[in-house]
Amino acid sequence: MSKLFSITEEPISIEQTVSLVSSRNAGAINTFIGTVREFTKGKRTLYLEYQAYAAMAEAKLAEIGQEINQKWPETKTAITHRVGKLDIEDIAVVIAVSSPHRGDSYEASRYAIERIKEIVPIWKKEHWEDGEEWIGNQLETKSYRKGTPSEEDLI
Amino acid sequence: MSKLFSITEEPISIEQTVSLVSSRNAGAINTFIGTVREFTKGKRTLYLEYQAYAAMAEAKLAEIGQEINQKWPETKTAITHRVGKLDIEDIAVVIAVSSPHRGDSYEASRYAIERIKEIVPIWKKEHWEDGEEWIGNQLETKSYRKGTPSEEDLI
Amino acid sequence: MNKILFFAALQEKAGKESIELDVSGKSVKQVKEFVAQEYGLAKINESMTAINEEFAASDDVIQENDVIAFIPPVSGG
Amino acid sequence: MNKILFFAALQEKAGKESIELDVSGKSVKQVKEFVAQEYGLAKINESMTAINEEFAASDDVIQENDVIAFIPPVSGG
Repeated sequence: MSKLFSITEEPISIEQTVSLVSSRNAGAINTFIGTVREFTKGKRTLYLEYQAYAAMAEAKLAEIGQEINQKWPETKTAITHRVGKLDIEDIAVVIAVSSPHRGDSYEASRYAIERIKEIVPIWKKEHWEDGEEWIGNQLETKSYRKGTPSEEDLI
Repeated sequence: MSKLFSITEEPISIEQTVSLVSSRNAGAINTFIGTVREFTKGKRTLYLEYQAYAAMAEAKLAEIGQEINQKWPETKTAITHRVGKLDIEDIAVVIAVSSPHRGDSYEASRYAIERIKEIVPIWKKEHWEDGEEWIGNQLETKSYRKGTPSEEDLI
Repeated sequence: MNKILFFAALQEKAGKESIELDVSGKSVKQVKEFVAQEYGLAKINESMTAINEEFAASDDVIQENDVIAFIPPVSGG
Repeated sequence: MNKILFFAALQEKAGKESIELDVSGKSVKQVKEFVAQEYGLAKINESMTAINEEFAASDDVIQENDVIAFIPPVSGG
């Protein structure tokens, strides 16, 4: 858990992910925590299963970190994504971005989650009372290699 | 620390603030953590001292929570602000906003920190090697009762 | 009787956290002027005023037992 | 020899996590077509392909020992 960009089978500690980016130069740390929601469009989820192509996923998370460093040079980013079976309210992903000023930390954090949903090889299988399904691209676009998420995605 | 909106003299636990807003209906929790930065405009800070009009500050934090509920009805917000002497890298404030979808959690979290800097009676005194000073309104405006932060503040 | 609270730079300048003073019937503006003169707190003009933990306008009138607080520009977060 | 990895729905459909196959000299497109037919994986057309953990274009050519992975639309986060 001391890697900046990691895929883990263990529960994620928010404090630990934050501590990876905390620094004397930071005045702001934005954290995004993705959790398992019970109802989606009225349908009840029992639990989720996440699978990753772990080595490539960690490389892609690190690539997102590099993209962020280019766009917001004074930021520092850490991302941990969990795989395996997750229950309702469990934490699937924690993104932490520190920066001297708060604006950058918000923007970079938002950028990170959008990019994860575009380029990081992680998949989610929803288990409902009456079935199960591997969920496809939730950005509802099949283009993976756009440089940035569209304006619409970010609003 | 079990209050949604609180002023405390103790170190703030991020996990605890997050747990106040976590729910089965949330899919996203955005957290903003304000930390003590060592250098501001090239000047080295040794430590900070925060003071609050605690009762009014908690009431104003709760008011911000109500404003957020009106603007983003499905969100839940918790804010903890620390007072007393804080060293470099210490956490001064933790804002946590949960929501079913991520966009709202980012927007509401950003709104919360801007509003804190406008209407919550908390003051910061900077201690440098060669002096000390109570810091004034960092939004650089003297209007406290604007309904919302200006567009410019939010970018 | 009324309690008047000082914070931050005002508190240091006044040398105390609060004073007791009967200012009922006076406007916020009048209280500010009186306190500014009495305690040498010129900066009080840059402060907001709260009555019973709620921001008040300068022509609001103080009632018996109201708690008044001068709120310098805030810098939390 | 090349290793070919399946994930998510493709893995379930194929009934295995990976196969070993010599596809060096073939393009990504050719490998997709072959695997789609051989394993009944029509959905492979909606997938991206990675060669050695990097996204590849359909006309990229597989080299000896390359690891190929089919990446269905991702849904992390």
